[in-house]
Amino acid sequence: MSLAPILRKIFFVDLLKGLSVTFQYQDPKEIYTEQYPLERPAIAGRYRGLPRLNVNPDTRETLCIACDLCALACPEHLIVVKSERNAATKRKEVIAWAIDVSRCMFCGLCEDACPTDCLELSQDYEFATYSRDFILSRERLEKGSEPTVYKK
Amino acid sequence: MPEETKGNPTAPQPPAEKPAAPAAAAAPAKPAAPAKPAGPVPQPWNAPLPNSLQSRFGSAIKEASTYIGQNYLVVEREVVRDVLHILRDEHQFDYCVDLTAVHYPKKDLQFEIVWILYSFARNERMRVKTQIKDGEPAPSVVALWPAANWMERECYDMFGIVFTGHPDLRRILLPDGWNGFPLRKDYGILQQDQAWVQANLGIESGQ
Amino acid sequence: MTQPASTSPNTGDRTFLDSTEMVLNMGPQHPSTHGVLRVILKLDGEKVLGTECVIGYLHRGVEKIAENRTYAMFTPYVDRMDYVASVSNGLGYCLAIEKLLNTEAPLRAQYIRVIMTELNRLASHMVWLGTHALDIGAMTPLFYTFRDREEILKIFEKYCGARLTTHAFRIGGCIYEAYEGMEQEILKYCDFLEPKIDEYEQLLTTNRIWLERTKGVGVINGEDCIALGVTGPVLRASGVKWDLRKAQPYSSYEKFDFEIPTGPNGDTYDRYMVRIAEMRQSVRIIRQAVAGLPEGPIMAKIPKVLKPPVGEVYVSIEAPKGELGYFVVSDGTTQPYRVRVRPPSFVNLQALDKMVRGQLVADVVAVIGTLDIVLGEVDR
Amino acid sequence: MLQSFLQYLDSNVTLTPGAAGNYLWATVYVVVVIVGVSLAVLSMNWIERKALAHMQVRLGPMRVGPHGLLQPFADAIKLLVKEDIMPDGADKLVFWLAPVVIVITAWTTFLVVPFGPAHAITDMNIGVLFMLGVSSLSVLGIVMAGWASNSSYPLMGSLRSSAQMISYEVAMGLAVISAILMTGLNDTGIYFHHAVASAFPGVGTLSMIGIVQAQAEQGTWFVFKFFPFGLMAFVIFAIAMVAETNRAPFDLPEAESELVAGFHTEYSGFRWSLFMLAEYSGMLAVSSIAVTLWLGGWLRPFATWHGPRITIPHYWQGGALDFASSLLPAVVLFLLALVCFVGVVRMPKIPVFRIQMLGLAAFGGLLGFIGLVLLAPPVRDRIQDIFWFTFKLAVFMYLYIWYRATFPRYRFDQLMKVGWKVLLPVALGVLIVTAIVGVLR
Repeated sequence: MSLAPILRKIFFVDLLKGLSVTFQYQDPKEIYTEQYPLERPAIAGRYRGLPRLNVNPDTRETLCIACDLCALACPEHLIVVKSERNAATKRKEVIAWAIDVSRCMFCGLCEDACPTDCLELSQDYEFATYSRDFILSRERLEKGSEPTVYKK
Repeated sequence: MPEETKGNPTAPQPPAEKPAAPAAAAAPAKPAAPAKPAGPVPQPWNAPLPNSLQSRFGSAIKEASTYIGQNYLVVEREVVRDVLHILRDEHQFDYCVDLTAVHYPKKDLQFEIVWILYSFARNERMRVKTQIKDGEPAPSVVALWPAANWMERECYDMFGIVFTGHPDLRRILLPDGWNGFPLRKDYGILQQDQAWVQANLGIESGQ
Repeated sequence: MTQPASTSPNTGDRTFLDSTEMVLNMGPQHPSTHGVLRVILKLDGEKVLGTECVIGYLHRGVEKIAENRTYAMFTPYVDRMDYVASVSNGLGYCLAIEKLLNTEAPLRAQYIRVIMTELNRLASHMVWLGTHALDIGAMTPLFYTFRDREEILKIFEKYCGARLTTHAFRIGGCIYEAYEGMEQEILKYCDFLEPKIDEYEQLLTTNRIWLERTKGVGVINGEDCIALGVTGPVLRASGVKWDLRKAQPYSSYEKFDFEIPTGPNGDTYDRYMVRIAEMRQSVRIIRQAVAGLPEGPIMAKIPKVLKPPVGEVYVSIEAPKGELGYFVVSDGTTQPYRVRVRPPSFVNLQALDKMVRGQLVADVVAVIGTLDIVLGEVDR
Repeated sequence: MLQSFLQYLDSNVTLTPGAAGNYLWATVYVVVVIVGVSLAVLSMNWIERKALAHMQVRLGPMRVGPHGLLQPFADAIKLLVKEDIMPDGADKLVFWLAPVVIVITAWTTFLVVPFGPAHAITDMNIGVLFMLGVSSLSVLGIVMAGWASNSSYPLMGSLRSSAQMISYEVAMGLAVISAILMTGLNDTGIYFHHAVASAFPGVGTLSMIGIVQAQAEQGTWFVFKFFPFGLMAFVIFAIAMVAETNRAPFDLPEAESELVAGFHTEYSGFRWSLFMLAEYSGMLAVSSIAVTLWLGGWLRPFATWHGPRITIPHYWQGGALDFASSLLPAVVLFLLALVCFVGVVRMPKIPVFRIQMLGLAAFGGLLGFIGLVLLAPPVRDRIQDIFWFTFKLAVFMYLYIWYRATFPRYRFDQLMKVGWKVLLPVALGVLIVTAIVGVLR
């Protein structure tokens, strides 16, 4: 009974067990790496990426009702909403909407707070830029995400 | 601030009206309902443990209550170390879960120090609180629970409360030369940053 | 504070070579201090005579931030303390505020919370195993565990939209309903994971080098653990069968059948075995929770603007690293008056000195790994 | 020169061991060996990263060249142009000298490595001693590096290293002695080319070439001789040599999780690359000792099946097996070329990859061309021994990578324990038993 462990030790059974694991993993099928710009990960539908302001697809009018709830919900106070009462329709209309994404932590609280379907955190995760203008305006956010296209 | 609402420092022996919840485990499993504006109020904690302490220390035990199934004692500063000692040795509260403080700048006794204790044998959790003035020292419990060492250091670091008897009371999270005690209510969240920015970068504010 | 001998200015030609003792400044930039921990070691040759931890390099003032945010706004911040187990942090905070509001999440939300938290426990233990093995010199388990953790992160991403700092739960329940096919995916993952855990064990458990490096290293007994406030797997490996999920169940943990693994000796090997066993138990809990996932609402009826009544509560949960507690004081306004976090890593790290005194430099690394600290949580 | 070169290619029988006796050939050999070792280190760099990556379910270098083939060159260029940092408190001279010492020692050992009966720079009659002695000098370089850096981590790394290398050298030396005993123990070992040895039949040899020839004469590799004692000595050597070269699981001097980078923590750029070069050269050197002493050096497996005359493999006389094995080098290269071409075909058809695809195809073509050259009968005849020697070395290199991927690292006291309490007694025992068995035979 006590011989077996000694024999196992002499014949390096414990080490060989480990060696066999690493050896078997050399099969190229096991490779888990994604070659990022060429292979892209599948982004989940609920992914919280760069914010986007949705527009009515038919009329291209913004869905934002300038309620300011997103600005109130933001823990970092990154969102600024400027609104103006339209004299004709007597409705509040958004005139400027900006977010400082450099400090955004993508918690999704603004998205939760939005009473319409306007503000949404999109699937865009590639927003590294060469400039520091991280304060995104309404125009940029309404255009939505622009997936980076690598040429050549 | 339950003490403010109660505001009865003498704390007479509360009559046993309602059997207290045995432990924190007995959380009220009520159906979800919107919290009433008044909210639950602390009930007197009537159990052998506080009763024995109260009979022993008398009015030094200012309060023994239960709030949402969680028990706590409010104790005078002078006896708190003895109370903690007795809790550890006679009532098996062998695990000092946490030690922290709360700052109430408007009160006379500005700081409320909270020891959260747990007993493995009784599977019970309780809090011991004491209130001290600004600048008053608090007794250190490192000799009772070595776990309190860093917690007291952190408490000193954040509130400036001095624990007498602590072996090595230094700042722990902040650098040694830090100005002020950040978790005091009169310490603005931006002031350190602004002072630094004004001195080093020559701009008004870093925000 | 002890200064590294080589940096003290006025010692002239006296260097550390002149004495038998030497001061080694390990960190804050060191491969195996798991972040920015700085440990000042006093050495005699390679033997450790004493340690001093210098922490705070990652201090962000989370508790101060909490006083300046509303209850709901503070939820994403707790994810950033123990960023390896952000779901657990979120769960603890949400439970604390729910307690303060004297309400409870619906049953379905509780089950979803259990599933997510246990998945997160698996992920956290995987990060621990990989980095711990890497500290001891075995490079490969890191890649296997990170590969398997990736699947968990994908489930997180599908469930709540983020991988690491998840912000998965909200006060009063969950805001995200289980996505389509989540149950099957999680069950499939459980089936996938169990052989993988065997594989990690095949690489390490019987390996003679691993045994030598971990057995009898960093021994701490149960009494010392309790005195030092050490909780979690470290406490259990010292033979104290205590798990908050059993001792004071929260979030329906009392409905699940699982065991608390313990170890006899309280050394690094036992802690390794306890965590491996805990991974298996987590899989077991996940299976039960997915099988018994009830229908119903996922959000309790709580007001839009949270104004808990005046009072204070302490609620703690069993995070992967130990007891994670939140002490919340409410003054009846929308912002917490005081939030105190009882971080398991911070308290556990205190035991480092006791565990490494008299051992070798290499053991310091092993013990830091086995304590499973996350500096984001130590420093907050 | 041309004439002597042709003569060299032409001759089958006139070759004597250590043919590089004259200065011209010695110089050519030195250049060839240094270039060869450097190339081997470069390719080892790539192979290690790739093999390690694949064991760890990663890809490894993929971007510089097809499948990262040019990565070692990119790294070399990067290291050459990197800023050369010398710590302020360092002992400048020693700091400068340490990598030089370590590289010189690592390369000097290749003086006596016999890649074939005629393919050695020189045939010293104390070849093994020379190799062991010179390779153990590298500890000097490490200690110098650690001391000169004037920093805690390098100091500890170098102290660890010196203790480790010295204690493992004992076990290593004992294992080597038991192999050397075997060269003299068998009466059949008559070494016609050694004047001294031929005068005293049954006397062993320390010459690297002589040891391989002894194995040829005795018709067995020493690893199988006196089974299991030859094997045990080999295993002891194989363990000790990993410790000797500071590789995992004995990589304490540079244990990155404890000592950051050990003795070369303060080095950067070109100096650091010299340490790496020396480490890999050292691995090759000690592996070649192991190959020479136990695995029959340049001899191919089952060479003894066709009679005793195998000192110079001769494909005409050996029959089908010999002929087939003489084709092996070319076949291996063809296979590698095939792998390249398969890679070319399987590469995603994206314009980004066009250059990489062409590069890989060209590399495959190059390999195929070398294979074709190796098919030519004179080359085929010459290259065989080198091929087998290199092949065995490659196995060892793979083992190094494999260990590194699998094992945790020993602690310092445990390392010493393994060295002194396990390896040394076993090596002593094996030595004694080998001597007894050898005399009794």
